[in-house]
Amino acid sequence: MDVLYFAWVRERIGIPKETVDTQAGTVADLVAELAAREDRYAAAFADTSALRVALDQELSDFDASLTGVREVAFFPPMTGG
Amino acid sequence: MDVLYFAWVRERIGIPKETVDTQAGTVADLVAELAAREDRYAAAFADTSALRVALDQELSDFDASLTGVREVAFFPPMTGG
Amino acid sequence: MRIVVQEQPFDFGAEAAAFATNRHDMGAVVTFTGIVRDISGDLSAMEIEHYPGMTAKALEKIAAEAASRWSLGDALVIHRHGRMVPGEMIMMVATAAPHRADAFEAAEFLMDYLKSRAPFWKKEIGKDGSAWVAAKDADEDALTRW
Amino acid sequence: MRIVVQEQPFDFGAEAAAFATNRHDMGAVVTFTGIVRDISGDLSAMEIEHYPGMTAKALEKIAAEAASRWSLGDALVIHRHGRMVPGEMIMMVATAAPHRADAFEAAEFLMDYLKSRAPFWKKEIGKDGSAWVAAKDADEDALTRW
Repeated sequence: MDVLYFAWVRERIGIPKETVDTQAGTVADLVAELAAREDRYAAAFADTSALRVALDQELSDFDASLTGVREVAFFPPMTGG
Repeated sequence: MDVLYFAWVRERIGIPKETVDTQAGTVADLVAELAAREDRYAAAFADTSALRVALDQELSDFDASLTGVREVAFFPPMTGG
Repeated sequence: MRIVVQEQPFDFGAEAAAFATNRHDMGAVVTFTGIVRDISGDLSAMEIEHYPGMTAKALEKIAAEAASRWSLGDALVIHRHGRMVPGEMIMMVATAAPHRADAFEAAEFLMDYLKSRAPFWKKEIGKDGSAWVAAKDADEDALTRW
Repeated sequence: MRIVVQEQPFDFGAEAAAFATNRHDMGAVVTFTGIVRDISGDLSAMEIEHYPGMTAKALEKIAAEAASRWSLGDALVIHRHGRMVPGEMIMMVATAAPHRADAFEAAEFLMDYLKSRAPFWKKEIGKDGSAWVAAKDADEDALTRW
């Protein structure tokens, strides 16, 4: 599964993208797995209320299932326009 | 006093502008005076709720005083934009 | 703040671009353009009559009112009179503001007031005759929201 | 309906004029332009990051939603990413509709959704460092009106 990071999430974790081998059932499970890895991940995922998640390029929720998902992206609330 | 007519008021009366010698105290008095002149005026002023009036180029009301006014204009509701 | 009343066409693209350029302290520019619309398919032309002595005065009053109600950096109103064919631009307004809500609201306010308070009258010239456009109750009602 | 996501500048005047030209059945065109704003006077540049795989998809979804809610003849969204200096245009939307209320509302809807639902992130590069722009509660709240 590809995991992408944008804006300050990308800066905190230090990479824009990585491939993750996981059995996580939901986004929240994946977050817990990533946050347990290293401090930089823990810092990025410290407050998920400040984060948004997209599954296969559609906005989703942290309790959504990862079944069949190929691309997960984490980022702060958008500020376009 | 100059009296101006626009849009269908102008077309009904048949002239865009005339000078009127009047002692009318209010717009309504002037309207009554003009309407009494000829059928074309009576037709134009038949329903003053369908008309607007400007005194010296400012929108006003039919019960407004004409004291000191140099230019009166009658026209239908505006349709700009 | 610039108010223009003229018979000849205006260059919407050039006006919009000039209005929006070099606005380092304005985050938002809104424009509105009114176009002669041929609904029935038999409109030959639109003729717009106006009250020359009153027009610029009325538009300036409306624009000043908008400037006093919203945090506006600038506003532009261009309105034509005379004869136009379907597809031709009748008028435009533009507003510049630090924030988008102000730019949008001020532009809508300008349009609502311009529709019902600026001395312009439209006449539709069709293939089978001509008729003055009637004012819509909805346009008068639109003023009550401000 | 045209959606453009690009790094290079766009020609606002030319885009606005092309969008508003030859609209014989649309009486109203509204445009909104977002400009890099230097509030404090020490902004060197704005950097806009985006999520390439998702951006066009998200914008198309928002534009389709606008088209389904209002009587729209056409809509245009152009959004840039990359580095821009104060005064440069970040993005524009344009809407064409038979009536002005639809054109205004659809443009505001597009802006509100684009602000909070399209994957763009702004970073302000100042003389003394840089900072990601925080999303405003007001922008999220703006969505509730639709």
